[in-house]
Amino acid sequence: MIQFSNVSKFYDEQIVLKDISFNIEKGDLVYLTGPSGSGKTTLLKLVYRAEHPDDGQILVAGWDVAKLRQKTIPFLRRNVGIVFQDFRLLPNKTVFDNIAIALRIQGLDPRLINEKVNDALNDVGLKHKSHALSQHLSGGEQQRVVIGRAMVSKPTVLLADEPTGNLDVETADIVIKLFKEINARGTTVLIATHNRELFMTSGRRVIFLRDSAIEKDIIP
Amino acid sequence: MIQFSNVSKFYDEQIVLKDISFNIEKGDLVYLTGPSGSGKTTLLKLVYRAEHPDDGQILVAGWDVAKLRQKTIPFLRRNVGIVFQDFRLLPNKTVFDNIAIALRIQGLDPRLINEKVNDALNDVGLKHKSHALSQHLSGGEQQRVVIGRAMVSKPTVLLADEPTGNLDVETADIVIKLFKEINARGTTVLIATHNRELFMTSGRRVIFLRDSAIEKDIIP
Amino acid sequence: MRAFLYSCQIAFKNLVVERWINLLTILSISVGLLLFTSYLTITLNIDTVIKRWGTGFGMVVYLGDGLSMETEESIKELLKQDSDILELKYVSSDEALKELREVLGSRSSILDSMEANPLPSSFELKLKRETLTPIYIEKKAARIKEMTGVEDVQYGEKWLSSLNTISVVMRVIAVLLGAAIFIAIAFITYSTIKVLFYRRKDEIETLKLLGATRSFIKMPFLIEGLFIGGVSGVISALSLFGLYKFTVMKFVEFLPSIRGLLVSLPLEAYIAIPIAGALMSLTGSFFATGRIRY
Amino acid sequence: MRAFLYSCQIAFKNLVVERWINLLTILSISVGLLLFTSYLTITLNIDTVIKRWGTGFGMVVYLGDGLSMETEESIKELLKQDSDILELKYVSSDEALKELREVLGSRSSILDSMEANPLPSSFELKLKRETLTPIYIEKKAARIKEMTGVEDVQYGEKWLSSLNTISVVMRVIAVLLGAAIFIAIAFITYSTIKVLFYRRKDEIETLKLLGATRSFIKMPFLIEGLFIGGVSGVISALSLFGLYKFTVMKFVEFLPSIRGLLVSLPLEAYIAIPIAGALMSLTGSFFATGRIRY
Ligand SMILES: Nc1ncnc2c1ncn2[C@@H]1O[C@H](COP(=O)(O)OP(=O)(O)OP(=O)(O)O)[C@@H](O)[C@H]1O
Ligand SMILES: Nc1ncnc2c1ncn2[C@@H]1O[C@H](COP(=O)(O)OP(=O)(O)OP(=O)(O)O)[C@@H](O)[C@H]1O
Ligand SMILES: [Mg+2]
Ligand SMILES: [Mg+2]
Repeated sequence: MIQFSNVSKFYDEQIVLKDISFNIEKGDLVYLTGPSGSGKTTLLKLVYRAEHPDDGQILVAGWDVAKLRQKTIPFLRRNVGIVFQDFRLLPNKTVFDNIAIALRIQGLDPRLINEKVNDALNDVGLKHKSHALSQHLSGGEQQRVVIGRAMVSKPTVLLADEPTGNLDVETADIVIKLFKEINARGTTVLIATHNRELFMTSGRRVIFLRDSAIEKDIIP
Repeated sequence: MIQFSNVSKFYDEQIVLKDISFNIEKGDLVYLTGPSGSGKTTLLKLVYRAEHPDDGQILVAGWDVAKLRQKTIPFLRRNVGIVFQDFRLLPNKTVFDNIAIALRIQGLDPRLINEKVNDALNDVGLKHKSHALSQHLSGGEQQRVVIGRAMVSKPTVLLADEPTGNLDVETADIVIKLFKEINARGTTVLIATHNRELFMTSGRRVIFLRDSAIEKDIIP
Repeated sequence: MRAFLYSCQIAFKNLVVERWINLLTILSISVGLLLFTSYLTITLNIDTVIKRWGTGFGMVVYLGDGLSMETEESIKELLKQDSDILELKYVSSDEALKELREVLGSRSSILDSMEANPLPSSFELKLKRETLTPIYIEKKAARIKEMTGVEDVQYGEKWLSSLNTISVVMRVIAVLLGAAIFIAIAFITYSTIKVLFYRRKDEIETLKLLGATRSFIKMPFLIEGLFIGGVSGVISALSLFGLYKFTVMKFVEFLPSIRGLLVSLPLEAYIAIPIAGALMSLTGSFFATGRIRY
Repeated sequence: MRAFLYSCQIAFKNLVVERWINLLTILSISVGLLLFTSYLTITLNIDTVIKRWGTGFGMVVYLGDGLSMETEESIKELLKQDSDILELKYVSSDEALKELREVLGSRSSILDSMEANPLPSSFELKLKRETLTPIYIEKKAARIKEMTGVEDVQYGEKWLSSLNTISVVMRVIAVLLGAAIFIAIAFITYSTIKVLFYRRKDEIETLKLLGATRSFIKMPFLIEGLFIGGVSGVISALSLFGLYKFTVMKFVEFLPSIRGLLVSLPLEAYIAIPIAGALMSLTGSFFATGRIRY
């Protein structure tokens, strides 16, 4: 589902990812970890073509990402749900609208959108904040809105970048359980995180990045 | 140094902080914790007058915060270093400039600024990223810039909101050690965090918020 | 279609959210359009005045003494064939004398002492306004003078060239000023939409990352531009009309003789103002949103 | 002082960073100023032309037949005392006859048959331009006509009122158009700075939280506005001069008789353009940055 073959990425002269290869099968749930600045976010960005690889090939859900035409990129992204590390919420819009926008850009029926968004709000426990502006939310609440938005369109691939950084342990548990449910329904999930508690005892595959390369790739 | 007396805060009709009273002495290092949405950030905002209490009195470093005149607010804030939960970096400015701005607004001598900023960069381990634009940093790097900026002016009070949310364990340790050092030099430090590892074994005072009120206040 | 409706919704929400900037823009564009259309109205008025003066000027063709009726008739026929000549009036020497008497008024007694009428017969011509370039009229006069039986041709040479200069100056200014104002309006539209676009840059970045297509992103801005331009156009059309009515009122009060002389732009022009505004704004928006790259 | 230098630094960095918006603004303001100053130049020229024409019009005071030298002299004295009269020219009946002969040209033989000169002596007056309101001149003419020895007073009534109308129209338009353009420029400046301010809203929020004072936040915008306005002013002053030179060149090529007739704004006005631009922009910036609340 997500296949990297000898991918390298530079920012200016600095190398950020060096000759990365791995293959995540459809239906997998994989953790990605590594110290601050090791390239986790960059790796995720390559998956949804927010960055272009300097070398190598990336296949995502059958798309050859590096060769995608500009016009096709939106359609790749509609198949990829993303929990951004920096949230990227629309500050002046309500929680409801922030989640709904992921469906509106696809031109879905308003009633269907309403239904799906309410489900997502329930999932992340923000039903009561539905009409609050996203800029008036607490850090943890914002993070859950992002998670809701990433899930609501039932994407083929779900990427989550530090999804529990602003969450207390109980809420983090709920979120991880959500990811597992989504994964069980067939979505491929890739979670970048520093939170060792999440993956140490999970019994799932963990990819360790260090110094621009894959240090370890533990497949249980 | 930070004294809350029967402080309450509402957003619209919703109560966020209810009759909060505590007193943090000069030179203390205190943790503030509680579930997502329990009011930690709001409490910190009251300290630096980004929010105005609806009831009660707040004393910070001798200032009666709620009664401060508009013109005086900047001078309160110069005495308070803040690690914002949402970073609030200037995206188009370099790491150096982002830290230096805290001193420039005070009209310091450029050479002195240079010296102090370089010290701060060393402290947070970002010397090598000095000339990078802050929007080109990884999440963890950005968080460290914010920490550097909050410390650089050697404030009387240091407030840190979820300062390790985007950091790996090693870097988090370094940051916490930094806070302790600053604290040892006389700065009063208040850290809001979900990260139990930080405070559970620290032997420091921990204030627990829940449902808009102080649930526990453990003073060792 | 659903996407279009949603775009409209976003556009109007944005119009409300950014109401101050949008209001300022609408006002600026209105003022710009108003300036331009006022200028057109002024030009139209000056042109009308010049036309009125212009047609008042003509040529007098003096005939030789004692010409036969046939010769006079043949000259008349020749002049009639000239399509540049609008009106042709025969003034017999008797009529000319009567006119001179009138001009001299109480002093006309000097004419009584004369034996014969010394004044020649003449044709008074009115020329088509379009042909009033000095060189052209000079040539025509020379040609007419060569006709047999014609003794002299007189016309307001100096006057003609002055009026002609005014007319040319007006037209040149019209083009220069018109172009300048158009450019100014285009700039305002473009820069405002650009700025609105910039202001929502973060939002647009996010939408792009969520899989929004180009048209989804651009559409609200285009609708917004269309709306801003259209509203500005309506405002300036209404203001222009109000200003025209007000000016006419004030002028008539001040100089009653001007009543009925000030002309307004035709109705078509008033209808064209909002359409032109909307199209200009739309074009501005189109370029301002630019090429969206993923 | 250090804060001011730092503000300048920020202002110029921002000018470079936001170069497109700033360029657009500078261009818009330049065009606006250029429009206004072009209009002033045009008005000045039209006014000059009207003045030239206006002084060409005068009054003819016809004297009665057979007046004594003393009476004529006393009339002359009376007219000379009138400060509205610029020039006074005595035309004797003989001179008048000579002029009539010239006018009649080859047909002047009719005059030969007359026994006595039927034409009266007259004074040709030139009036001060400022007094050329139709009503005023009408009154003056009536007053002069009542003087003993004066038989009739003639003056270009119709012409006078036309010219007068043009002049009044020009002035009214000047005020209306001038005000409109000023408002438009003020809007552009204000809205651009407002927008620049909005665009850095997040940054400003952050600065406020870090303890920046109001003046620290506002200063760069004021400097930026001052700079934008000044540069716009310089650009439009230069363009105006270029445009003037170009127009004069083109016109002279087209109508050589116009050489030396087109006037330019005085040097002071050229110097005033950038200053006015800078001040307007500064005012715009000042209001755009508004009252900063913590
Ligand atoms: N747009 C960019 N331009 C230049 N350098 C960049 C850019 N984005 C990231 N980098 C650099 O690339 C390196 C990897 O960044 P990345 O964001 O992938 O790290 P990360 O593993 O996500 O770290 P964190 O855990 O702190 O979020 C960092 O050193 C960062 O400074
Ligand atoms: N500006 C605001 N307007 C309205 N409600 C707000 C505003 N800011 C915060 N809130 C609400 O107040 C409550 C407390 O928010 P606060 O940010 O203080 O929580 P927190 O303890 O910092 O949570 P987290 O750990 O998730 O950051 C939340 O329910 C939040 O939605
Ligand atoms: Mg990252
Ligand atoms: Mg918080």
